[in-house]
Amino acid sequence: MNRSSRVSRWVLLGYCVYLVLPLYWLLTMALRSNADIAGTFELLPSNPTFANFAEILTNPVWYQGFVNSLSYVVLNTLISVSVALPAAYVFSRYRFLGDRQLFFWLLTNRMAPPAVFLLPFFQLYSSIGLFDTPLAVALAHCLFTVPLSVWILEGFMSGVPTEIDDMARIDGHSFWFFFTRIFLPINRSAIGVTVFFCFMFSWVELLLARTLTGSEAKPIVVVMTRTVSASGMDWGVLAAAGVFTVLPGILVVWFVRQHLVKGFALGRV
Amino acid sequence: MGDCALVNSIVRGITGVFIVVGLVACGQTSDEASAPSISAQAYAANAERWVDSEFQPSTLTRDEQLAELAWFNTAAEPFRGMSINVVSETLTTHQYESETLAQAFYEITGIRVNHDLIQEGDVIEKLQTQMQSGENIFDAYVNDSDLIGTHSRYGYVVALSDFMSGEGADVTSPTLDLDDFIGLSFTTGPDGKVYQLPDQQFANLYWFRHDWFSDPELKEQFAARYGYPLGVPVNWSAYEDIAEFFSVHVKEIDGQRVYGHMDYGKKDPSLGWRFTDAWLSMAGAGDQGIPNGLPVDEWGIRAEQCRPVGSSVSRGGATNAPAAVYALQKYIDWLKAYAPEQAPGMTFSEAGPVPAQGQIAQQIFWYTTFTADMIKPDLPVVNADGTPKWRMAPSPHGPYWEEGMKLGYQDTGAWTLLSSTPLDRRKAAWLYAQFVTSKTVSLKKTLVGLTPFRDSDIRSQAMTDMAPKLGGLVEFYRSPARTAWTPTGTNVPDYPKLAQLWWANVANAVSGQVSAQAAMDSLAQQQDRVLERLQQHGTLGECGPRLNEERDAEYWFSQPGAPKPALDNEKPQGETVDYETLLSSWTAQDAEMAQ
Amino acid sequence: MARIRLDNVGFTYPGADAATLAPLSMDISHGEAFSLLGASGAGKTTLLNLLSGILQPTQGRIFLDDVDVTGLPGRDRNLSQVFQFPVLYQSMTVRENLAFPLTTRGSRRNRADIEARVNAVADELNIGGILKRSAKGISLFEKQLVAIGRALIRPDVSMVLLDEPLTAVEPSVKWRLRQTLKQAQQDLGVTMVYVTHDQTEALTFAERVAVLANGYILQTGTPDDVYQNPAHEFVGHFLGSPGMNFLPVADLPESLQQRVTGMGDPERLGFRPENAALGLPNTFDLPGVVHSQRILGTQRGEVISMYGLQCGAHSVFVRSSMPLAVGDPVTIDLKRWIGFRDAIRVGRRGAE
Amino acid sequence: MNWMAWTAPTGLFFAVIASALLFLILLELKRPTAVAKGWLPMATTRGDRFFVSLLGAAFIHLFWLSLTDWPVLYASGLAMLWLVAVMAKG
Amino acid sequence: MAQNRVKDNRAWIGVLPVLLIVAFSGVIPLMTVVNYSVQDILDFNTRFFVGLEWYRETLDDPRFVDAFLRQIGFSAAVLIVEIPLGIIVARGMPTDGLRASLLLVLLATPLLIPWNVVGAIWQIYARPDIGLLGVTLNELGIAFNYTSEPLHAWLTLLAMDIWHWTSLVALLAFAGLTSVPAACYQAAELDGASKWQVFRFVELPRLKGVLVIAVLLRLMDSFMIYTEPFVLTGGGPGNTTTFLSQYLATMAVGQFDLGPAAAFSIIYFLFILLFSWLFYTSVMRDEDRS
Amino acid sequence: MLRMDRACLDGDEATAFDHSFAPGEMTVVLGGNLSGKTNLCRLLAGLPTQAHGDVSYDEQPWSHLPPQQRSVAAVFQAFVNYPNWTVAQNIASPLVARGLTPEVQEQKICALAQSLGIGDLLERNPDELSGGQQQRLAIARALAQQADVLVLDEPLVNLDYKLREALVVELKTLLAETRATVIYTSSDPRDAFALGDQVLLLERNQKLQSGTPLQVYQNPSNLAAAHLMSDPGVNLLPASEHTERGERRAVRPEHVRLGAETAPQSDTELRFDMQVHSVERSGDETFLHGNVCDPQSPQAMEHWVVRRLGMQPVDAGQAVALYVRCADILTLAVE
Repeated sequence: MNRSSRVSRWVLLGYCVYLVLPLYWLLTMALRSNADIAGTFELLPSNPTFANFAEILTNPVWYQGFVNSLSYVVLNTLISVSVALPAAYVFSRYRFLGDRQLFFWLLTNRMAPPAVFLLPFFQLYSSIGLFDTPLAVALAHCLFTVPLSVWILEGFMSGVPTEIDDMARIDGHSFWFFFTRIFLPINRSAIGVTVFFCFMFSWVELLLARTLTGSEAKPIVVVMTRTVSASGMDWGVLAAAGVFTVLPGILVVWFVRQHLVKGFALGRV
Repeated sequence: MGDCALVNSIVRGITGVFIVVGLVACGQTSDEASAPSISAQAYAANAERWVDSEFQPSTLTRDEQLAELAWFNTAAEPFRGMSINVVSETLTTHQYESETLAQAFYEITGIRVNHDLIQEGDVIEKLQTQMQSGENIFDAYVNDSDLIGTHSRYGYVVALSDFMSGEGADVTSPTLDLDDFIGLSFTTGPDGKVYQLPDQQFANLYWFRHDWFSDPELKEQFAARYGYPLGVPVNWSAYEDIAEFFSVHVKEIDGQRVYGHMDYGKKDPSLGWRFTDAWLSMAGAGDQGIPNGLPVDEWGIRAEQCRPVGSSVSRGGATNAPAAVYALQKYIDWLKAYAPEQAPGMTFSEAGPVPAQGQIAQQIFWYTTFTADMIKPDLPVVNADGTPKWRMAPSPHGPYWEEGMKLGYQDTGAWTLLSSTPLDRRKAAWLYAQFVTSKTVSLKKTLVGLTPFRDSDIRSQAMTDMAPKLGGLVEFYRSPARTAWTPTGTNVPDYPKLAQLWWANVANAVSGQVSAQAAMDSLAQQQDRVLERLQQHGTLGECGPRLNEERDAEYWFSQPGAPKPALDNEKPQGETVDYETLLSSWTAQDAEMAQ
Repeated sequence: MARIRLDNVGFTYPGADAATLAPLSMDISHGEAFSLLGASGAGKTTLLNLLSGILQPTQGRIFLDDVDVTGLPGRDRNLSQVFQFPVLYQSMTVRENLAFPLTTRGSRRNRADIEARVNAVADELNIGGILKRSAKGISLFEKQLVAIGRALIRPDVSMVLLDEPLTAVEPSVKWRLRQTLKQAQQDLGVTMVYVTHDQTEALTFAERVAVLANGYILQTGTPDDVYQNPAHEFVGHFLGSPGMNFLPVADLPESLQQRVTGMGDPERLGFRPENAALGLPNTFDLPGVVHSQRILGTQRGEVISMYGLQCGAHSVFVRSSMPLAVGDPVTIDLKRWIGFRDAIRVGRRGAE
Repeated sequence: MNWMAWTAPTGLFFAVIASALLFLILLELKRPTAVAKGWLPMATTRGDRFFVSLLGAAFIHLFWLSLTDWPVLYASGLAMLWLVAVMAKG
Repeated sequence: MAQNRVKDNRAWIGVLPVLLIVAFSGVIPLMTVVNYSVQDILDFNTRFFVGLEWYRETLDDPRFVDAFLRQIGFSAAVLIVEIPLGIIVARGMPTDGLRASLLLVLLATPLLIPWNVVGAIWQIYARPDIGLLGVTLNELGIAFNYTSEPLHAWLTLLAMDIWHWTSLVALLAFAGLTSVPAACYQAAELDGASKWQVFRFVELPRLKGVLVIAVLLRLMDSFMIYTEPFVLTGGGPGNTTTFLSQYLATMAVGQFDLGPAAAFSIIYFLFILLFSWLFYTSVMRDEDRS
Repeated sequence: MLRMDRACLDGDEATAFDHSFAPGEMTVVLGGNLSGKTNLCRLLAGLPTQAHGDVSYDEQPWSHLPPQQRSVAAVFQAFVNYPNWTVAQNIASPLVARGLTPEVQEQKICALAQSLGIGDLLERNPDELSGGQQQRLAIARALAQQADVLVLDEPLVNLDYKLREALVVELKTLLAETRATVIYTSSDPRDAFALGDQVLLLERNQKLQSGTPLQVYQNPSNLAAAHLMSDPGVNLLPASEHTERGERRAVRPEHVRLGAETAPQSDTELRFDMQVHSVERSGDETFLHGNVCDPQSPQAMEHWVVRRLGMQPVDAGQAVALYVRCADILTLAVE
């Protein structure tokens, strides 16, 4: 395929450089002391220090933040994918009362400006006793991840011929067997893509996560805010934490990359 | 059948998830598991161990300390095994509490405390959320006493005076010694009740490079140019001259660019603090009367009895009075003319450490929270022997300022208990609050965090020993002058709603989009609108706002006190005072007081 | 319009052991309708891609009108292509689709010329009525017609490549499209190379047919020639429905063997189902037993069938109007046959 | 549910919307809608028209509030007219 | 949605979990916000009905109108830059191999950084005294200072948003491009189409579906942008980068002035809904016609 | 016996018809595009479709049974296999559903795979197979079910013609071994002859005719039926040759003789003149396409196709004389 013209390859190269430079800056910041960061301009850190990383690795609060974040991200991903799968399936296979309206309505939920919804969210989850639990954050993030998951999965599933469903029925398989053993494995790339998107959203979101947690379930993004204090800004630790927060994401992408490429190739996303 | 290949990936995924969930679970339970039950004897032993290993020095004797801890142990008995959550902003002092004192408290009383540290804004947000919703989020908060006007009016906060003699009498330490807390007046409402328990305290002061100020060559140059000696500026004219002197005329010292002024101006909530803390009162916008000026306070809000009646000049307030406009204008002018190019883009947190880099000659509005970070060895502002090259001194005042007015900001982070917190948790939290402020630990805590809050600690030998390294901190706290440094007062009926108005309006003026006058007019108007809404609903009781009728500005200008009419000359002759003279006058006053 | 000459052109995928296309030479003349016939995987798409410039040959040269175009990309070879599934510009109308190749390449013709050409081609293909429609809103059949129209639109196109263009079309209209295509080829006189796996399409469309198998061209010739005189057993088998029957000479009756030996000493005899006659059992002809019957239709009131016959270990098909039932013994009289040795034709016999 | 801060007018508002939805669902089950083209620029179903009329009504109110100082009730009347126009002929 | 779907209302069972979960986390808060918007709320026991007063106040507030116009300007700029750039980047992407995987990871990285860190990175990165970008620009002779120059602040914000989000568009466009059959490119090449024509007539029509979603997502998200500009510029200098969300957040979580904030966000929500719906229907209408 | 009562393939009562499929035989359902073939298959299999009607098997009503509970197997036009399962697993699918032991499964898989020529591909995935192999796999899976009814919906239409030819022969043999009632849909009349014990003609969701292929071929009930059973379609005699209202006379392409072959027999034959505009030769056959004029009104032309054996020496542009035996002329109702 000759779609990548020379121009776009140069643009891609330029864009990659554009992407990498701030990331590089993040990394150098993580390797320098605060006085160094705020005081001088250096292309390469002249006095590299691992103190910032050490601070994060030794302080249990950071570790706990990671664990908390991971737990609600995983929960959110599980919930999103598991409720989106049947919904996407019926959207792709059936026409039913209000289906189109429902589909658009689902998407509109992404439009809610979070700031004002924070207090209702807080009230809602405290009234059912979920405040300060990973589940609360996971459920709240569902508002954003579920519609997207449904949309992505629906795109893929529409591409899977309905004859497969028919065939399975004729072969005598129960719906459950068909769905879990035949249909889902066919769509595993789609699930990979969906997982990526759920992970991406839930991992980086700050406002809801902050509002719905106290001290028990405090996520990493909220722990980060402690770097801003009345005695200055702890750039180095913030950057080191930033570096650490990127890592799980990169791991996820690396592991689902085959699915991503394949999934992107097949589906709507 | 071997359809494993495909199902495998899913199975593997799910297993992965369980591992993660398992890890999470372990992470959480391991905390519980590592908490062995502690017997009564063990508590006593623990107390001894902590006293010997950690809580030294102290203003108490070892026996007194142990007795105090024994009381905590007994009082905590009903709450043993409980786990409570408290929160405060990120500050060295609180870090010490969170990492060391909370552990000690647990080992001594059996109450587990999760002392959370978050950004200050987030503390307020959580506090607000709890107040608004009535849902318990944290069992106790450490927040600034600026909210005293809000706390005393809205009724969400437990009045400690009532609590200590009522519900909480059994958990109130007999050795608390309330009068020893230097910030107690800040946390006392207009009704005379104490609402919060001070936990750490800091002020904003004038900061300067003592080494440069005592450099004969520079002194000579300055005197030649301005006609008076280089020293600690007493008024803004002198500050302005010195700023100009360093930024424009000296420019370089030892080959390095230097500046005569440092400040910050990024549009950020912290820009509001810059103003609501003391700036207007330093310029002289309010009235005389410590702590905050009555009837008009440092925000320009006028109160009659305890009722706020307006902030616009037309209602008798001073938020947009000439003095306030002057204050804002000076802030902007200096920021642009004398501060480093980056300063207007910085927040409080970013700007704070800048003087430590050694390019700043003086800073009018410097928070003592940065002390700890400015005495680290190897800094350009620290001598080889570990003494600082800088000193702190009282801030200069503006032309509208009169004797007896607030001269700067001093605030105390104080323990706040909310009435929506269940009583037993509240009691346990109260125990913790008393523990971290108890005389047993307070001196040690003060030495770690340099935010003294007990008079007994300030006057201790340990502090005297420490004084040379702290650039005047100890001297300041020991001087009677410190009473001129106060937090936001009780005239402000709803701190959160009103404080947010400041930074947005100030930022508009900083960017040059509107004039200083227009910005303050708009601010005053918005403040009055908030007051008006509070008045409409009439829920704040006796001390709720009741706006004055609007009148011609001249009427108010002709009344005594604030708002004051514009001065013809806003730049009087500069005045300075020699630092050493200042110090000795403090010491003398202190000695006088002591007698 | 051009003459296409392939000079010893071959192609091997990088890293592959065997050549996808064995070196071959080929000559297609001006305005000729040429067909490449072969099963899937025979190499015909590779050959097509070599012609269209998507692939470059690993050896040999390609000439268009004696100009060496071997290294040139497709856009510079002045050719057009019709794909298996209709490829249209979805966002354009039918008219815009047709006019598109005339507006590219900077060779801006004036609008009246374009209009005239579009109308002419549309008339030729009978799609004048849908010119204003969106390319998305027409039937598959019409889409393929438009795709063909776009391939024919440039008057100066050197050749048109057709890659199984009838695949997507419903069987009942296939012949109509084929007709239209052939008509257009004759009227416009363009060189067309038609790639297909369907012998009917290849034979009915082309003036000459090249049969490909496993990367080799087995035979090139007129439809009549390749059908009647296959040069290779595969050609005989692949063409015709059912294909040629083959019997080892050794298994034939004595009398037949003797007749055969003079003709290049073949190993196997091939004959087509219509080139044999069935008769009652006798001693001269090849004996067989009916094992299947498939009715083909009637002729003059008689039912014509394709009979499957068992001749010893081999099965052959013969067309006949003789009424027979499964299990009936018959003899087969070969009217016309071809002898093969090592699968290559060595001789033939029968009515010309 | 105190935290949801219900008021009688908003309660009524949501009740009306909920019953309208319920009514539409029942109607849909009884007499399925067909895609039809009215004066709106696109073909719509009954559900689409309901959405358009609600969104339109909201914007009628917004513009009324921002452009005039007259009572909102007039805007509500206008919105009703719009609703009828869209539902019937949209 | 696929065309050959079977009509069966029992399919509702399948969407029920999604419906419940979204209704639970979406509808209940939305209703609450509507309730807030007609009241002055001091706390949950001290509320006063004020009718549509907050709506009127918000709509009459020049700060709202200004922020709204700025917001539209920013969202438009974001779309104008990111959509084409994303497409070009996607066109340059290799389709397989290690290089593709690495590129994918690199592209995804900015999407995986917490938003406050994104702001913090750029805050330092663009500083004219200690940041790579700022220093470089100043070395090039451009007096760059994003904290005092409104235009610079704007451009920095835009550059940050492009850095943060173009990958999303690129990934979506990449997905769309991989679905273009090779034959379409081949046909266009043989027709002599220029690179631009190939893009315009072959790729773009097939990218439409994913681009609709890319535009919708970017529109919605850029309309809601809060954390990053808050950290980077705080909305300054002055009000030049104060967008709706910042303004809203100040009201809602700073002042806890829930009534006006709720009215504000309902208006805001209605506008996004309107834009999205207009866009969605106008594009999907074309789809239906075919 | 498999029966359909009041079957409406498009959901419209007006088109309802009854049909009984001959037990144990193969019925080829012949119809063009959109004639309702696929709906018929889905109705029989119990799959969601707009078609409705009562289906019963051996007097046992099937209508309310889901596909899982009907003894029916199916092969579709598209190669439908489970892409995530290997060939062996695919074939095993119906056996797994029936809960057979692995050993039994193994045995059956091997047997079926061998007989369909995919025995050495068992460990491959379907996407590694060629089209023909994929469809063989689909057929193997259908056969594995050993159902009473086997529905084949245009199973060979997407295959190369030589493969198709081979599979038709194989299918015939394979299906002869089962005792299943087989329904095979197609649009090609040659399939009817090659495979069908019975044929059922469908047009626009309606039943046109049924019977053995030869019966239907020889006695088409109307014009549409004749068209369906002829490839290419029948040639209509010019309008002046009409017999009655609502009826047309027609002749099959293979029943038209060229003048050159033998002399005309004017008493039993009719003569037509055709302007040939194209000639197609497929080796054993020649197709002449052209227009036949109505001698009464020269404007009214009919397009004819003549199908003759062998290579005919006719060129495009030529005018030829055609002869049709009166006995070969079909008189057909137009409706």
